[in-house]
Amino acid sequence: MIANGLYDFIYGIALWILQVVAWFFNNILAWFSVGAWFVSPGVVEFLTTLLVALVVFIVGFLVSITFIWEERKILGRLMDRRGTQVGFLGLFQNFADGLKTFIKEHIIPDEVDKQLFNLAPVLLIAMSCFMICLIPIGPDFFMANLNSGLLLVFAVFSLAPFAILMAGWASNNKYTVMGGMRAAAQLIAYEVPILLSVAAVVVLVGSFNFMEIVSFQQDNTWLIVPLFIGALVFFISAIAEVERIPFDLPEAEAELVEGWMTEYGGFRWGLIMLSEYVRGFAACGVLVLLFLGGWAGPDFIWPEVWFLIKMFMVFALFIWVRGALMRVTTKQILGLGWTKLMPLALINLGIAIALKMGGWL
Amino acid sequence: MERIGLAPGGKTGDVLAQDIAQRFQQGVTVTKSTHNRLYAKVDKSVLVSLCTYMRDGLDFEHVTSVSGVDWLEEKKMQVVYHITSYANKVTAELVVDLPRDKPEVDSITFLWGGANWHERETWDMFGIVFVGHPKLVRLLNPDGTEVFPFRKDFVSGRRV
Amino acid sequence: MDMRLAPHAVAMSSAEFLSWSGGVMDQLMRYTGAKKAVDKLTAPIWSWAIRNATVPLHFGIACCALEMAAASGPRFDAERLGMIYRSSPRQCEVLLVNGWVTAKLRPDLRRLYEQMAEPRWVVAMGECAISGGPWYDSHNTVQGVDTFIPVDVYIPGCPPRPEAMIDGFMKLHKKINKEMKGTFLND
Amino acid sequence: MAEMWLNMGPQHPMTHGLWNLRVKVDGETMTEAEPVIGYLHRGWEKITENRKYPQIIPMADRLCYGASMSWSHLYCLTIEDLMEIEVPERAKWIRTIVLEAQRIGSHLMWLAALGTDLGSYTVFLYPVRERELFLDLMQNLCGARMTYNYPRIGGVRNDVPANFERDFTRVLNHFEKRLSDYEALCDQSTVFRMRMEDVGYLSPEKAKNLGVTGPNLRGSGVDYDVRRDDPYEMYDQVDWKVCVEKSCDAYARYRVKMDEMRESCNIIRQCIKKMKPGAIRVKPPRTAPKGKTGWAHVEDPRGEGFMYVIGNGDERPYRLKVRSPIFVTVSAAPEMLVGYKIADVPAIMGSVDMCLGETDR
Repeated sequence: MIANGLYDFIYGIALWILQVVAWFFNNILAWFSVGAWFVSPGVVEFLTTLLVALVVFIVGFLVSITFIWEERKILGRLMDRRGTQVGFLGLFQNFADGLKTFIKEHIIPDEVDKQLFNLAPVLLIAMSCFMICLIPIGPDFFMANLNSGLLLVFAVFSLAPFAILMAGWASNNKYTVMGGMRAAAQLIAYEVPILLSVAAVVVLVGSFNFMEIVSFQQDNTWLIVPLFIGALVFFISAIAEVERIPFDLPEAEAELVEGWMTEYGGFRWGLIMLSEYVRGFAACGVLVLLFLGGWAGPDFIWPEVWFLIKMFMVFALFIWVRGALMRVTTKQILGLGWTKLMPLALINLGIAIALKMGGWL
Repeated sequence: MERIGLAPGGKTGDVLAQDIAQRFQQGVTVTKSTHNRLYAKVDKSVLVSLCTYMRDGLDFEHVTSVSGVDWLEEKKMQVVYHITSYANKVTAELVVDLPRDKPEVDSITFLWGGANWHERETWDMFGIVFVGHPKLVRLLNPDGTEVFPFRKDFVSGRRV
Repeated sequence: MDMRLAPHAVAMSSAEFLSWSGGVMDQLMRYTGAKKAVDKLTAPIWSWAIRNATVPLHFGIACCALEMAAASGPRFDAERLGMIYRSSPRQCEVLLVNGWVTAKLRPDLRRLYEQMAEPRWVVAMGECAISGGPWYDSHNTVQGVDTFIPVDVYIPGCPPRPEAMIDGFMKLHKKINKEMKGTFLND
Repeated sequence: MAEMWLNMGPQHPMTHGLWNLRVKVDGETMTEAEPVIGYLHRGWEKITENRKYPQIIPMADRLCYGASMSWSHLYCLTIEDLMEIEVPERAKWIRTIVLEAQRIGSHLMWLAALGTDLGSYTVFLYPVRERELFLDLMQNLCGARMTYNYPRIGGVRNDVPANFERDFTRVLNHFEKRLSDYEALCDQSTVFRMRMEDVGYLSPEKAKNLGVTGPNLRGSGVDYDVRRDDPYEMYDQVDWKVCVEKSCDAYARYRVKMDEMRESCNIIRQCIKKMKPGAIRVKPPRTAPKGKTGWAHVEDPRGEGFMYVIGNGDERPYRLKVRSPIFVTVSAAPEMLVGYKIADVPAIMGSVDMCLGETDR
C-alpha cells in the first residue's frame, strides 16, 4: 500500500513485536487461535501504519519546534542581539515554552461559548498535524503517497479560517471578533493567488502526486527557474496564509491586543502557537516540493536531509522578511492580494501553458 | 524673513501693548512689556472681547496655558492666561481676579481649541467654573471625586 | 435498554462517569503514594520549564517602563532568559509593575492581576511601585503595590538599571525554584 | 451599521504610557474618538508646594521621563526668571549641548516606540541600541541613565568630564552613519510609506488653533520653533535651520523628527567648538518675594514646554503650573483620528510621540 523504505523498515519491527506477543500467547497461555491472529498480515499492517504515522508526526513536530528556535536565534541576530540562551545554544527554549503551558491554569471566561471555545484550538492543531502526514520528506520517508496529495494539502490549508473565526467569535470579546473577521478576509484573499501558482506547477508536471512533481524536477530543471514569478507569488501568499509579520493583522499586536488569541491561555494557547508553526512547516515544505526540487540534490547526503536543509533556508527567508518589514493594514493587504498578486499568478500560468504547449518542458 | 504658514506680523511686545492699552482703556491695565513679553491685568467682563481682538486683530494664534491660582488669605481666585503670537513672537500674560466663593469666568475655548483641556483641568483642580465650556467634567482626577484637590485648604497627602 | 435486566447497573451520563472514574483514579494514586512519588520526580522539570519561560506582560506605566524597554534592547538582551513580552494577561506569568499606581489605575491593575492564569508572580519595579517613591505625599498615588496585590520580588531604584531588572528576574527564578509554586506538589 | 464603542487602553501595547482611547467604530472606520487620561496623575503641582526650590529639580526630571533633562532645565529657567539670575556663559554652552543630546535620545525612544506600533521589532531595537550610546554620554556627565538631576538654579551641577569632546564627536560620527540605516529601514520600505502617508491629516490652521506645538506643528507646515523665535541659552549664537514639512500627515511628523536629529548633531558640534572655560554656576538666593511671578517656555522634543511660578516669600513656591505639550496634542487627537481606520491608530498616535508622565502630571 505505501511502498517505501520507512514502511518496510517499520514492518520488520512491527512483525517482530507481534511475534513476541504471539509467542507469549501460544506457549504460555496455549491460546493458539489468538496467537495466530496476532501474526496475521492485517494486524501487522495496522501496527506498521500506526508506527509510521507516529514516526512521521514526531519528525514533523520536532522540525516545527526547531523552527521556533531558528526564528528566535536568527531574529535575534538580525536585531544585533543574541537570541535565547536557555539550554545548549538555546535549543531547550521551546521545550520550556511547551512544558510551561502544561502547568498553566485552564481559564474559560464565563461569558464565553464553551463548546466553540474548546473546539477551535483542537480543530486548528488537528488540521496542522494532518498536513504533516501529507508532506513527504524523502523518497522513502512519508506517511501517505496520494495521487491528489497537493490538492488535499490546500484543501486543509483553506480550512483554517473556520477555526480562527470560531475562536474569534467564541471568545466573546470585541478585539477577537475583529481579529477573526480580518483573518478570514485575509486568508480567503490569498487562497486565489496561491492556488493559481500551484495550478501553473500542475500544468507543467501533469499530476498532483508529490512524488511525480519531484521526479519531474529531477529530470528537468527545478521549477523555480521557469516559474520564478509563481514561486514569488507562492512565497508571499504563504506568508499571508501562515499570518506572519507583514500580514499578521489578525494577531496585530498594536491595535487588537492579541487578535483572536486574546482569551486563550495556558495549554490552548500553546496548541494554537504550535499549530501556527506547524502550518509554517507545511507552507515551507510545499514550497520546497513544488519549486526547489524537493529532495533532489547530490547524493553524498540522504535526500531527507536535503529536504530539511532547503526547508530551514526557506523558513530563514520567512524570518528575514519578518525582521525587515512592518505590518500592513487590512485595506492594503486585500488590495495587494487582489490587484497585484493575482495578475502575477495569471502571467505565471500563461508562461507555464506556453512552455507546455511549446514542448520545451 | 518670511516663514511658512504664518502671517507676516513683525510688531514687538511694546507696540502690541500700546495698541491694547489705547483700545481697552477701562478694563485692561498693561503692567509691563518688553520686546517679546506683555503683562496685563484684565477685568472679568472685558476678557472675551480682548481675546477676540487679540486673536483676529493681533495674530495671537495659540493659548500656551490657562492656570488657576488660589489666594486663600486675600479671599480671591486668579486665572492666568498665557497667549502666544507666532507671527509677532510675543507671549502675553493676562491675569484675571475672581471672588473666591463664586469663581466664574467666560470660557475662551470657542476662540482657541487649545484652551479646552486647560480650562477643564483648572475646573477639575480648583473649581473655577468656565461659563460656556463644551464639556466641564473631571479630567485628571478619578470620576466621582467631590473635592477640588489643588485648593489651598485641601491638605496634600490626604488620600482622596 | 430495560434497566430491570441489570439490577446492579448504575445509570450514569458520560460526564458523570468521567468525573467518577477520575475521582477513583485520584484516590488510588494518593492512597498508594504513587502521586507523591511522580510529583516529586516531575516537579524540577515543571519548575525548570516555567523558570526559563517567564513571560512578563507588555504593560508600561512610567519611567521604569523605559528601563524595561532598554533591558530588552540589544545591550542587556532580556530574551537570553527566555523573556518575551506578550500583551494578553492570559498568556503571561509575571505582572511587572513599573511605575506609580494612581487611584484611577488601581481597579484596572487589580483586574489585570486577576485575569492572569494561575502560576503568576508580581514584580514591583522601582520606588514608586514599592512604596509610592518620590510621590509619598501625593493625594492620588497608591503608596506601594503590595497594598492591593501580593508582590513576590521588589526591584529598588528610581529607575533601576536594566541590569537590576534582569537581576530581579534572576531572584524570581530562585524563588520559583525554591517555592515550586505551579508544580503539582502541593495540591 | 450598528456603531460600537471600543476601549483601546489603558493596558494596550499601542499606548506609550497609560491612557484610554475610547473610539466609536462603524465597521473599521472611526467616527468619534475620546481620549481618557488621568491614569498617571500624581498631583505633581500640589506636591511642589511642600518642596524647597532646589528639591523640585529631581521631581521635574520625572515629569516626562523620555526627555527628563529638558524638563529640569525648564524648571531652572523659570526660577532664574523669577529670581532674575544671570547664568554664566560656560553653563549655557553645556546646557545647550546636553539639551540637544537629550533631544536625540528622546527622538530615538519615539522611533523605537513607533517601530513596535507598526509591527517591526527591528525598528524598535536599532534606536534603543543607539540610545544606549547617548545614555552612556549622559552617564559620564551626570552619573544617571535617565533621571539626571544635572541642571541647577543658576547653572549646572558639575563641569564636563575628561575627553568630553572626544566622546561626543565619536558618538555623533557613529550615530549619523546609523541614521541612514533607519532611513533605509523606514523611508525606503514601501510598507512603512503605505502605513504612514496621508494618515492623520492635521491642517496648519487646525494645528495652530488646537495648540499643537513642536515637531507635530512643524509637520503641519507652520514654521515656528521656540529655540529660534524666542531664543534661550546659546541657540541664537549657533546657526542651524528649523526643519518644516508641508504634507501635514503622520509621515511629515516622522520626517521632521528625523531631520531634527541631524540638526541636533550639527548644533552639538558647533557648541563643542565654541565652548570656552569659565564659571559653571552662580549662587542663587534661597527665597523669592511673595506674589512675584516668573515663567519660561522651551522647545521640548515633544513641543512647547512652559512653566509658571509664583513666589511665596519663603523657600517654597506658592504655585507652580506646568504646561505639557502632549497634554494639548492628545486633546487634539480626535481631530487627527476621525475618519481613519482602526488599523491606522498606531501609525497616527505613534507619529505624535506621546509621553503620558507629563500629560497627567
